[in-house]
Amino acid sequence: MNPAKALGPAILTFIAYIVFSGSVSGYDLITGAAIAVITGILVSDFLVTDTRKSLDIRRLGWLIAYAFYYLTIAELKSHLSFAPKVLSGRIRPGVVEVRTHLKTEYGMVTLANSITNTPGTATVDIDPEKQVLYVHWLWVESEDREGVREKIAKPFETFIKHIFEGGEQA
Amino acid sequence: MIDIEVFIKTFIVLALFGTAGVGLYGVVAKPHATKKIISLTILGDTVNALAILLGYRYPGGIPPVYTGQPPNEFVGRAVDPLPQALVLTAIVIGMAVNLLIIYIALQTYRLYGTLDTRLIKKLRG
Amino acid sequence: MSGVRKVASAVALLAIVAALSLGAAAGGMGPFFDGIRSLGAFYLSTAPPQIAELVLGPSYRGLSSYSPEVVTSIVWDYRGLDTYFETAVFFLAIIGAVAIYRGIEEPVLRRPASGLSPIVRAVTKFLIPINIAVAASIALHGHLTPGGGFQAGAALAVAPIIVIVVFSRRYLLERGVTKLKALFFRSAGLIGIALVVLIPVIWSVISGEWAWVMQNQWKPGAEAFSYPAYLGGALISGSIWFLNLFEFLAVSFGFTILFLLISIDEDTVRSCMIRGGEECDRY
Amino acid sequence: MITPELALMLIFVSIAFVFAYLAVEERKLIRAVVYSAVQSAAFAFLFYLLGAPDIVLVYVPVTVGIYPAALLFLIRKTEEVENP
Repeated sequence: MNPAKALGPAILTFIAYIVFSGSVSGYDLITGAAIAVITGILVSDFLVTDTRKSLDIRRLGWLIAYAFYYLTIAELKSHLSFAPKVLSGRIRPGVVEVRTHLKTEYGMVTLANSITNTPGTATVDIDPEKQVLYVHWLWVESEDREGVREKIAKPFETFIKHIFEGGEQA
Repeated sequence: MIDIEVFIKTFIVLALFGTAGVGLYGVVAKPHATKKIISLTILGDTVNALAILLGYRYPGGIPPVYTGQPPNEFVGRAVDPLPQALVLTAIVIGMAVNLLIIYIALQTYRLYGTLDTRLIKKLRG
Repeated sequence: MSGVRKVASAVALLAIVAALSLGAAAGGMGPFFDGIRSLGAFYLSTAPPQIAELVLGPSYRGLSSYSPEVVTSIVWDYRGLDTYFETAVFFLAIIGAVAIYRGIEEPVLRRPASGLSPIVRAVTKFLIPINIAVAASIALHGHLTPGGGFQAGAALAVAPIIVIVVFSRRYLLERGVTKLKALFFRSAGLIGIALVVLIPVIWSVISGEWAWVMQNQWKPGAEAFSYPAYLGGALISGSIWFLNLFEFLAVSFGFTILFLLISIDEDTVRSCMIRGGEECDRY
Repeated sequence: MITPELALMLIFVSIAFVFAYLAVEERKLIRAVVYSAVQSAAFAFLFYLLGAPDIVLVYVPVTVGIYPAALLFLIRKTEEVENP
């Protein structure tokens, strides 16, 4: 049992416990810490794959930056470009194959969810071995591989690469 | 002239009795064991709802959890906690018993190859 | 019958109910909506320590369960023996289900793990610790806010179901959640409940003082024994805190056992039932 | 004088009644389970309106989570359609 490995899940559990309890008395902190330790040890084996990475504080910074970028710039841009198309009813739908450079499962899932959550695109399926996402696109702008990746995945990939995969090769 | 408030209250009570009746009808009249189990859960839920309704205070009932208001206001407004306490255990125990019934139905299917009670009756007269 | 016709007939039945209510609305409501009974009012005015000390004075401490959550007070203190034996019914129901599956156990390494898509899996991985945290919070705050051992146990019992559906049964077994361990924790919870209930009696036998089964705070005539109402300044409501915790264990692991068993592949069960194969005979 | 609580209770009780009837009459058992879960959800809202958050906390996981899961396991292992 590796105590450092359990730290990440334990912090997640502790935050969930305090938020759900809705109070921060000494009793909450003590019981929350106890529950967090137990849960962290129980779930660390299937939640954490790389201990060194799970304790890297820079990833948190990238995560916050990504959340800020995603919730403001990416969402706004996507809304602005798709609102007229939806309102006018002029769509050109299709399913495209997006090749990504991400390797980890968490990275690919985050990318898939990010793509789904912006208007106009929805991830239909993901193939972790081939590093391919199948995305339903409301307005297919380009057909070639690089163009598709440029339009759909590129803005998120840089951030996710830093969050989940160290970011060196990005 | 009929009071609309009394009408709605009566409707709520009678609709709950009606739901219990539907559940009872399913348990008695439907031949399939799975359907009987589904009906049984509906019947149990509805009887629990009626028990909770017995403790409700209208208007303005609040949950029986003391949160620091003046004692007179709390005792004067909180709903009756006793039916809730009884229903609370009834739900969990009922679920354990219903899961046992599900297991027995599964075993019945393994032994008889069907869950239709009419066919089971024919198989072992 | 088609779906539209079914909805139509349901609405027609509802209209009959409405017509009946229209007729009955001229009369009274019977016992419904008319407020609280005197026993309920007694529970409301004695269970919270703040009110009990104000209304009854400190000499009536035995009437209070020292918990602002009146429902949990009734479940574990005022009508504690009810709940104690209802837990026995719960125990017997699960034993019955386990007995049906006696001698049947799927060999762990039978087929590769299958499940839903990677997206669902990765999200589920994060939901499991949150589920545990929420359930534990419900259990450990059961004497303060709505909640308690039963609620928390039911909330946590959802976690193994989700894991079985999203990943597979084998995934759960490989992570160490086996029937034997679940049985152990459920038994630990039940023994804990029995101990908390019986400790006043054991103490009474040893010391020669009076005490009652399920005695939470001291009772008139049995003043010597009392579970602590406050621990380090935090209200823990005597035995209620312990009973909530142990019931949480018993209920959650009890249902974990049931779902571990019901998700066994049916072919395995049949082969075990017919041939009584050796690979099935693990217990 | 009708309060919003009373009106909401009326709505949820009606939903529960209709879906209970549908669940009992439906011949495809998986659909019956889903209808039963909808009826349970309506009851959960009713319990909340009746001032019983304790019951809601135990009722929602039990009847929307555990019952349907167990019944779906049962249906998948046995028969999916009720005999006529």
